[in-house]
Amino acid sequence: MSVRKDSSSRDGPPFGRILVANRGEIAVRVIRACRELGIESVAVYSDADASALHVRMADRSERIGPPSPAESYLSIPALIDAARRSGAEAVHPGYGFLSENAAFARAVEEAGIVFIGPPAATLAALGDKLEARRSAVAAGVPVVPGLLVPLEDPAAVDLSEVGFPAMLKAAAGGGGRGMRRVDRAEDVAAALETARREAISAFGDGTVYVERLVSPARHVEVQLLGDRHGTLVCLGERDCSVQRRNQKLVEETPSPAVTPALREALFDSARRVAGTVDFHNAATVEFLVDAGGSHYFLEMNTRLQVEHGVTELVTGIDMVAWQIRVAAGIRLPRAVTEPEPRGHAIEVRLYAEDPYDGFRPVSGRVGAWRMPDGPGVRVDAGVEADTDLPPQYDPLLAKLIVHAADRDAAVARLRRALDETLIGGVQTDLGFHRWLVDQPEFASGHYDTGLIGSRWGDGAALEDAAAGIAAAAAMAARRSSLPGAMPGLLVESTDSGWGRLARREAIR
Amino acid sequence: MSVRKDSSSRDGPPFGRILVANRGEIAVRVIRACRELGIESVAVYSDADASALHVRMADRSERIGPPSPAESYLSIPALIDAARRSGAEAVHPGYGFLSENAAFARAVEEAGIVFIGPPAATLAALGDKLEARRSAVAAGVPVVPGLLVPLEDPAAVDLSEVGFPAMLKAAAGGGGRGMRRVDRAEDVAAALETARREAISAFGDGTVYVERLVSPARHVEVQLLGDRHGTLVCLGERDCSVQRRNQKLVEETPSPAVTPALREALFDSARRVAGTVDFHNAATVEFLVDAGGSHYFLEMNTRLQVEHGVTELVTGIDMVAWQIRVAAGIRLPRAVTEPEPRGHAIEVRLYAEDPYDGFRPVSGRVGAWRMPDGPGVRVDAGVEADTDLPPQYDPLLAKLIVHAADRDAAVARLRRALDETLIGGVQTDLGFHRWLVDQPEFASGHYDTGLIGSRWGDGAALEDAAAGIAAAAAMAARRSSLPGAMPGLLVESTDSGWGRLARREAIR
Amino acid sequence: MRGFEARIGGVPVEPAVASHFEWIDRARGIARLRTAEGDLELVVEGRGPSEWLVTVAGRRIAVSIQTWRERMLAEAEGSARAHAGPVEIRATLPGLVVAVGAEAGSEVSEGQPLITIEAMKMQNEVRAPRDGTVTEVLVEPGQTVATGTPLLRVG
Amino acid sequence: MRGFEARIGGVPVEPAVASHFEWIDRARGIARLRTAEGDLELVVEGRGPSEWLVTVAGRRIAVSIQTWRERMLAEAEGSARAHAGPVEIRATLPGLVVAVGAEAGSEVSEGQPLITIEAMKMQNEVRAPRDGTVTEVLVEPGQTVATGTPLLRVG
Repeated sequence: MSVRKDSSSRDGPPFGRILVANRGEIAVRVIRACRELGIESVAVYSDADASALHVRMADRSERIGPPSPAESYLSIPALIDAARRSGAEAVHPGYGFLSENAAFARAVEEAGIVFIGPPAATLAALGDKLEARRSAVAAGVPVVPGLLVPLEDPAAVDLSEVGFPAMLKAAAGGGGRGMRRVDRAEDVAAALETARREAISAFGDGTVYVERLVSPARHVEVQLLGDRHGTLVCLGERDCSVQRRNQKLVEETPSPAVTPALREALFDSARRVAGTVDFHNAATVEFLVDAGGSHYFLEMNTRLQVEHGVTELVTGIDMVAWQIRVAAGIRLPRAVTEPEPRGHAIEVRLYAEDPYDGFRPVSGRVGAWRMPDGPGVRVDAGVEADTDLPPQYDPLLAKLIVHAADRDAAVARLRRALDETLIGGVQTDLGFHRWLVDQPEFASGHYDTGLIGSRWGDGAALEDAAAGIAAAAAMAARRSSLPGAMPGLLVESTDSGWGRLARREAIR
Repeated sequence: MSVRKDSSSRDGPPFGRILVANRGEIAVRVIRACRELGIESVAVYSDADASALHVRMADRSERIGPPSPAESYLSIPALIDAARRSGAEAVHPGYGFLSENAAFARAVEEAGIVFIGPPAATLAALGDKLEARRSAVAAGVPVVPGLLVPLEDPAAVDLSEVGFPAMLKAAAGGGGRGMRRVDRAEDVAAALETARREAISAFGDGTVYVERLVSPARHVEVQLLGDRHGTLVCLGERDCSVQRRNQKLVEETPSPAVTPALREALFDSARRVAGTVDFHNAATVEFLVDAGGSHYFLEMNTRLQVEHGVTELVTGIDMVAWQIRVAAGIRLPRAVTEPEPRGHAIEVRLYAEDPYDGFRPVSGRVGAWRMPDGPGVRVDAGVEADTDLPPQYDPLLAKLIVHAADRDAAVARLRRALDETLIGGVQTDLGFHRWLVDQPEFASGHYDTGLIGSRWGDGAALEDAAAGIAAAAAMAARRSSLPGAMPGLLVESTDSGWGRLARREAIR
Repeated sequence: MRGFEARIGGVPVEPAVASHFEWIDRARGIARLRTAEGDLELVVEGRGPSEWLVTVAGRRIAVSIQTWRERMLAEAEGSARAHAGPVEIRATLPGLVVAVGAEAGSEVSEGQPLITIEAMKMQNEVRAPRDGTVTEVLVEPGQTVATGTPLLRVG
Repeated sequence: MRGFEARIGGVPVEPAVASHFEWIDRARGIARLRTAEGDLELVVEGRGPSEWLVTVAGRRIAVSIQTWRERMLAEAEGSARAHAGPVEIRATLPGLVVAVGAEAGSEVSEGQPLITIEAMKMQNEVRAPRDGTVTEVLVEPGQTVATGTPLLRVG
């Protein structure tokens, strides 16, 4: 591994060229960081992505294979080849795909290239969630009550101590995959079967363990950043309690549920967990917080998270730039180690999925694409207008992030930004976010991981007002296509006066 | 005037409905602030703007007349009528147009509507730049050496004390209009004639005075915010030295030319000038700073400035929201009166004008419109794709504002953002900004108001590399229109390999 | 309205009163509609002359705009389809077939899981829409399917 | 290149070596060009088959792409125009006419200010392009003119 910098000097770029081993918005994010640091970026693409935004934004690009992720973005040989061909000095894995794959980190290191992440050994240790649970216990950090060994034969284990409802979890898991809720002892065997199959398919490892289901709970995580010189900083916490199928949909910082005392306790636990491994990168320690304010360690990820942007807005620290710098051996300066958080930030994830049908992912082609801008609005997008969405990949389109002086102002800003957003071509979760921002639980900050299940379901039935508007628009559109149609006045003018404005009420 | 709030409470919106008496990006900015505050916004439009972005973004809209500004955006009766018709409780004038017009402020007040700005009497006092100069002198603030009375008969005045080169300035002036540089005493009479004509045309008042030309000079201004309870806060300074025809093109904060001692002196002078008038609003006190670090008062504006966004990014304070709140009588809280500036912000103005031809304004129709986004980038735009630019109005299209931890990072971010920007349909000043960001004077922060004149001129002649790229693209485009053209490979493939990347070098 | 009727999910819908409709970006379907409650920006996408997808406040709504004649024709066709024999089950989401629990000749009952499709993150069961006999299985484990791919037929 | 020649400002230009060209947004002219130095995104707008406006790094460049035949025709036409009698002076920017310093019959010399146009912020002088006699004045003070509006003719 060639470490080019050993000081905090910022003269010259930390690397000459970086391969970005990912796609979509996170590849765009890393490419932007490279450009700002004066580093050449090399995008990789499968055949489904030859004209994708991340490829067009990078300085160079390398084809890595057919659309199937296993043969492209998950193919270690293809990526190592691309890194070698392009002469990259470092590889940024983004999140997902191979970002936490110890074999990939090792292959990169062995190719004499810097892996922008922790040592392979750290990934191997953390990749086993069960092993991480045991380490946390040894470090004196509370974990969710449950097994510290794999669940093999349910009949041979007394699960009454764990209690029901319980969660089955894949030891190699992450991102909500390989998880199953079980409400009764007699359902364990069947659920274990499904969880194992999902775990084998997703991670190639069917090891599953069991924890008590903490409910109601908030999902709160602590952002860490460490350098190669032993410096470790907590950049605040994030609340990620708005989830569907155990995956995050909305994140904010600071967490409305975290008191100063709890924050201290969370930071202390996060530092203890981080102390069990060797890392020099961005990392996140995830916790559940129960109704009584007790926190339980869930897992630690030593990579960038989707939701890093809210932390960047509140701390003013460019986490991707620092990830790259610390990988080059640069020391974290005081401006980073003594962060001064300001205001409140909220992120909503815009997914191509149908919130009116179980948040089912959809593919297709994005047509209209109008993102909000103006004060306090940041959009990290992986697509633009007229973009095909290959069915093989994660349906995240963009992250809409707002920042304002306090939480009320941030919620108001988010509502404004969502109002400005228009997406066509595919169903998205935009309608869910518009609903969410008006819910009293969200406005007050009193929500938990059960919010979507208990309050949204599949969304309300289509309201008459929205149906009437859709019908009027479609009819006008059809009439506008008729021969001899006039532009402008395409529907009968039965009322051209302006009533008292009730547009939002009418269509929310 | 109905003041609805007399406390710093933020329960409920400060007004129910606001008329935004402007167009373009600043109208959009104010409409966004209204939406976030829960206030209904009413846009106004001339016939040239019926489908303009600001009209589409507002909750309601009112037609105010034909395209001619005199009959629409400058028509006091039309605007007062619109405010009355719409039931607005307050009027936000934006900048330009009637924002500093005492008669307009008085008419709004007399209609029982709140003018979001200072009392009419303050506008009358400050509108006369000569009167403002005399007040500043009385308050012990240094002014540029020159006359404190109008220049009427040049033959009757000894201008040798002022010195040459000198500047003729309209007493009613602003925005660079009614200004003429004079290098020799014998040129004064002719220049006075032109300056008077421009002043009469622009302001209806031909009073002109003369000041020494300070050169080299930096244009530095101090942002103030005051409430109705006597609170006055300095929100930092802005450097606006990148100018063409005495109008700002790029602004940044903090100013690279301002030392802590100079900042103290500027703030002190700004407070003294502000103390000469009654105001409760955003206001700016403008200074020239000479090579020796001495500062000279130029003028005070009690309105929002185009460049307020850089101050918002660095302080985290939403100036438009606070303008509206203080107009409703709300007291500035400590979060505003004790600002904690963070990082560095730079704004570039994207104008429809030809920097290769004296920054000549152009009209037409914007076609392609791709703005940058991602971390630390804010775009305040008045147009979107496929927008007509009426020739009657200011050609400002959008403001591109970046924020980063320090000036070097902000410059790098600005370069990245400009790289991402694409505008079609009209010539813009984008090429100038791309040039600027690579100039050593700008990179080091050592530039003054003479930069464009001495270093840009009309820009470099078209380089062979750019000409070759334009020719290749046009030829490929023509071939793509031929019958039987294949998508994709539309130019002959003479070299599909990727050389060492030199894209920026090739086309800058 | 010139003989057109609007239907959503087969149910007639009364269009909202609107005084003005204009395209902002016709190619991509961005449009502005003025109703009594104010102006709205929507995405309106055509799928043939009578089928439209309108996105209102983030929700994509399929609207049929048909003349009387078009409606009669469509209803006749739909009725013919409903009486046809076997039911074809198609994928409702793109993904990977990970398990097939039936073969040609299997007797199945309504609600019985037949095929498991793994979408990006989840195992999803495809169930029998009614009692019957599987007449044909059209996919096998390991195969990638797109939305609409026929999976099997039940007689 | 299939008989096309590129010219900028009348001067032949050698096109850069490029291996790939594709439209990103054809309606608005956003295109991607792959050159030996990397990929570039440009705006390419057609004004008839042979006239193109290409925006490279913010600079809008007028490029003629003509066949030999088109070039010959254009040159013949241009030559005919150059020899025609009076010169028509047109506004090069939109604005308000604030002063007219010549009338039909005035003898003017090259460079002499004839008309003042106020654009948004500035007084701009329109000057005589050559010595001659003003044959016609087509605007008057107070009139608004668009780019290209004929202002006066010099014989």
